[in-house]
Amino acid sequence: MIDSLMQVGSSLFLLIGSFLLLSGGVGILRFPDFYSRMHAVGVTETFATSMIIIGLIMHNPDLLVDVKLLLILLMTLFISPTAGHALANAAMHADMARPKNIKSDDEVTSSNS
Amino acid sequence: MKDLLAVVMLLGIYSLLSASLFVAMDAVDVAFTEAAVGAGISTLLMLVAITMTGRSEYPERHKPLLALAVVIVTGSLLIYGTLDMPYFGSAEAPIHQHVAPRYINDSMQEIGVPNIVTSVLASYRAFDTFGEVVVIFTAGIGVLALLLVARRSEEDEKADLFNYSMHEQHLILRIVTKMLIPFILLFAFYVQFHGDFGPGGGFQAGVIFASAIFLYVMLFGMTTARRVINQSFIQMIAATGVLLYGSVGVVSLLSGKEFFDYSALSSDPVAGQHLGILLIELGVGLTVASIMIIIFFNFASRRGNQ
Amino acid sequence: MLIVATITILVVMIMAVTRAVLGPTLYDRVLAVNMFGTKTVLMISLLGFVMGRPEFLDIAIVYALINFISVIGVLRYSDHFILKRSGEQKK
Amino acid sequence: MLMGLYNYWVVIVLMMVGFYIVIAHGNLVKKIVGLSIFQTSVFIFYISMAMVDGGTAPILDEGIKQYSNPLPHVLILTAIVVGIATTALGLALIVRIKEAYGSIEEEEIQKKDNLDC
Amino acid sequence: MAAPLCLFLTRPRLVWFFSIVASGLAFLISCLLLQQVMASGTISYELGAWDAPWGIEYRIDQLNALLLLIISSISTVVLLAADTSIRKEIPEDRHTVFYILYLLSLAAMLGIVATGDAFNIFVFLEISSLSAYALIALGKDRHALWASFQYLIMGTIGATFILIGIGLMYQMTGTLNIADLSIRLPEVAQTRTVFTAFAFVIVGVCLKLAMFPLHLWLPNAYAYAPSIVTAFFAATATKVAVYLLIRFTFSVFGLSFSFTHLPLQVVFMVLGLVGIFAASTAAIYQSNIKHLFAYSSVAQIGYMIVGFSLTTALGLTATLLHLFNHALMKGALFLALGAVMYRIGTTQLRDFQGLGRQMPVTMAAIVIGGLSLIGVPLTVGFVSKWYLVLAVIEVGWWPIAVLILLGSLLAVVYVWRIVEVAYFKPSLEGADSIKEVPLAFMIPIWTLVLANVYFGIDTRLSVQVAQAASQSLFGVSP
Repeated sequence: MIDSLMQVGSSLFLLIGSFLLLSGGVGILRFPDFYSRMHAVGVTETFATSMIIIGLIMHNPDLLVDVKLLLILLMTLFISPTAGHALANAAMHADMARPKNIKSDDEVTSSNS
Repeated sequence: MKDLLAVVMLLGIYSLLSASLFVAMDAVDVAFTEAAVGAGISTLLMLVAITMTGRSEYPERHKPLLALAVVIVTGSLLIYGTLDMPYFGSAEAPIHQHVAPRYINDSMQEIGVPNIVTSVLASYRAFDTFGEVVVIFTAGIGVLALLLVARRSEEDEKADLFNYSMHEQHLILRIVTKMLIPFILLFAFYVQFHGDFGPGGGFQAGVIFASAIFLYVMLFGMTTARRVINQSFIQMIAATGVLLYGSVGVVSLLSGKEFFDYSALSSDPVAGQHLGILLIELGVGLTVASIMIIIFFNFASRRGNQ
Repeated sequence: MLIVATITILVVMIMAVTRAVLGPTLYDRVLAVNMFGTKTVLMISLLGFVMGRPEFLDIAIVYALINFISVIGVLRYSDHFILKRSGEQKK
Repeated sequence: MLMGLYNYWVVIVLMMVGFYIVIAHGNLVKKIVGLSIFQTSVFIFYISMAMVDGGTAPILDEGIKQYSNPLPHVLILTAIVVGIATTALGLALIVRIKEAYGSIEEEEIQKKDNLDC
Repeated sequence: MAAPLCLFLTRPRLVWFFSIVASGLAFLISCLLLQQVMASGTISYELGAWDAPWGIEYRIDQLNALLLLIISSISTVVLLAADTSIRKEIPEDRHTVFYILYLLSLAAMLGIVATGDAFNIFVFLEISSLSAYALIALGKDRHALWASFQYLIMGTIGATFILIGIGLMYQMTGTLNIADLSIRLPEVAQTRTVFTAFAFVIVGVCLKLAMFPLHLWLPNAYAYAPSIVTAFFAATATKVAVYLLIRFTFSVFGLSFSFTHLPLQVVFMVLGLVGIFAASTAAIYQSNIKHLFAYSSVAQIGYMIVGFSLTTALGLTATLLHLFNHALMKGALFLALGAVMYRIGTTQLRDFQGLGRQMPVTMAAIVIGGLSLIGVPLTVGFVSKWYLVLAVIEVGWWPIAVLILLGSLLAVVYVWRIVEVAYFKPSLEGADSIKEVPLAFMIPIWTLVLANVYFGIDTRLSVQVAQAASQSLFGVSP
């Protein structure tokens, strides 16, 4: 009973995770400028990862594997927001250094050379 | 694409992808290494190099037609060559028949280590691995020969100032990193000593260890890092690693066995193998970690001095 | 279900690569690379389960770490460009 | 037959892309990038040789009969190390070249080189 | 054997001494090995005590022993002069690094030659090339960097090609051991995969070998490297590549496969001859003497290829002899150039004016080396060319023998240019201060020069070994 419940739960979590991932993917592809893309990814990523990993934990009875999965979860929770913060911070500073919007790389290279 | 920075990032993706491919094709150890080396170390090195050389590129190519011709000839020769190859994944292919079965069937009795890759790497083909350690040692020395600069304290101070302003900006980063680094180091040790049972081993551990140091250098600056790790000390460690590896061989040589015959290390051959593999992995780990650090330090301080 | 999740991740990875190739700014690329990295972590964990040998999660951990380090690296060394350029502008 | 060999062909295409970059591009960093793509593709080639249908990773465990071939894995571990060593040395050379010539474009360097002689 | 050599730590002046001891030891060991192999046939040493196809073995027959002897002897002699020359050409803080790299490269070359495992060859090849890139880049001016980078690109492509070839062979046979490969390959020799493997290995080796159309990296790399490095590499590195070529075509793939399935014989013959002429002609037009001799190296490789392409025992003997002799000549020549470099700081031809009077002993060494390149009787060059011509005539290809002699005429032209400038032009102003080089240079140079003459007169030893080696190769693969 518990087993099948766990299976169903795991499937549910995985499904939610997949959906979130997909929406994040659509976000990064379709949103118009950098900050909104950042927003799409940042919001979905952490949540989707947690969902999928929880799903996997429910899927698996082995303790060592569970611990490792938890570790991964913990690290994602630490790392993703930090990386996101660093990225946004850097982008903002770059913005301030040049009053206009962020230039595209092609312009950067042409102004550089 | 004219922006080299973008090129390097895409290269990073390429190597992550190929590492996933390795996992899909059951080569976990290789995936481990490729992820740490290809996506981590080499991307970082390229980044540092690009900051020193500039990131733009001329779009023109010279002799594209000739190059294309050479490439097409080589490629079609290769495809021609594949026509007689055994099919992908077929178990009857000669490579699965001749040498490999011995490793798969007997290595448990002969060496007693579940990870076959480790036992082949460190015992059956120990000399190859020795060569590998020497390769990385050579590269380290070579980079040292090319990039060694005398330290100038004035420059260092300037760099300090620069770093200080960086720190102010990246408070959150610094704190998280500080929390992460001990964990990474611990994980490196886990990989080092768990290599007998799961994927991992000296090389991967060395790279992970080194990457923790890189992280520290990137966020806290060269000068701070130099206070923790001194270059000549690291060089000593690198040499010690190679020496450790070699001396394992020499010990077995002196006790009347062949070079790298670990059964000389203990009365019980299997226990000897175990000990030998442990020592050798340690040697590999030491060398790789310290050489990676040397390479990175030299690149980074060269950059600081420019 | 595992398979469905794996396929989704693959699709999202393709999207991320597209963004990384398209650009247009450096930060978009870093964002895409970062996202690609986390998706790889998930994919490796999932693949372990699909293939029935989930002991190999160490690799996923390494991926997560490496991913973080390389993002920091890109930012750290792209800062260099920006600072240099603003310095030139002041002159 | 086509289905049995497709993976090798994909790998060969990748290799040739890398090879083309090495020969055709004038930028030194890009040459190194091409070299590393070339080498990585060769690694994939080796690993795909080692693959056995229905096999799993070569870490012994009870109840598993079919393992993939461990030897190519070992070889590629070594080759990856060789690759990173070459990359590091090449980049170090590039940095020095940039300092000495002020450029990392093949043609410019060649031009300056000929001037000196 | 070679392995423990590269284990050493850091300390400037001591390192030099230590390097000589290590290299000398290797020399002694290889002498003993040669003797033993000549007496008792192939020696095999299994590393880690695993049987051959599973573990890695060192396998030494006459051919390897000869090569080991060449490499270790040249290295020892060259090292004697290293200390003096290095102090002039390389900054103080890089000395230790230099010796470490030098020893690594020596160990790697010995390793390539001694090992009996195809993948092991690749690993050692990479060690030797990596240290070579770094050593070349230590050269004085910025050309060295560029030359080294070009070498790096070409060398890595070559090594990767070899890797692909080894992979394909492994795919078809399931083994990496050379002896094992040669047993198992004939079964699958008809497949297209093996053909491709062969092509890739050969092209890869030829890139390393600097055979004619793929030689572009060599002249620059040799010309701008520190003199000691040039002397060492010119005398050994290409020899190792020739060894690989011989090893792969004769031992691994077998004679019948290598030369009956493919028009390889003709291809090599033509490339070798074109190489001789193109490179010799290029040498004539060089204004830098290091460049000149580097091109002449490419030409000499052409001779070796011609001998090799005859696929007769005599032809192979000639190639091996030339291998040995060319190592002696080029070692002596580049070392002498190093001495000139030490005194006048350049090797441009115009700066050689009147040098025959200022540095008579060194210039005499260069002249003898040059005569040897041409192939004048009583020098080693004569012996190997004699055998080469004999081999060609044995097959009955008269025109080629004539062409080889014509190639020697070109050598006369470029050697004469040096002699003319050095002896018959007035000295440059202010040249009086130029003195002879120190004894540390003199001894190694003249050791090599005397060896040149000695082996030119008393040919028993070298010919005997070369014959034994080539016969054993043909015996292995009938």
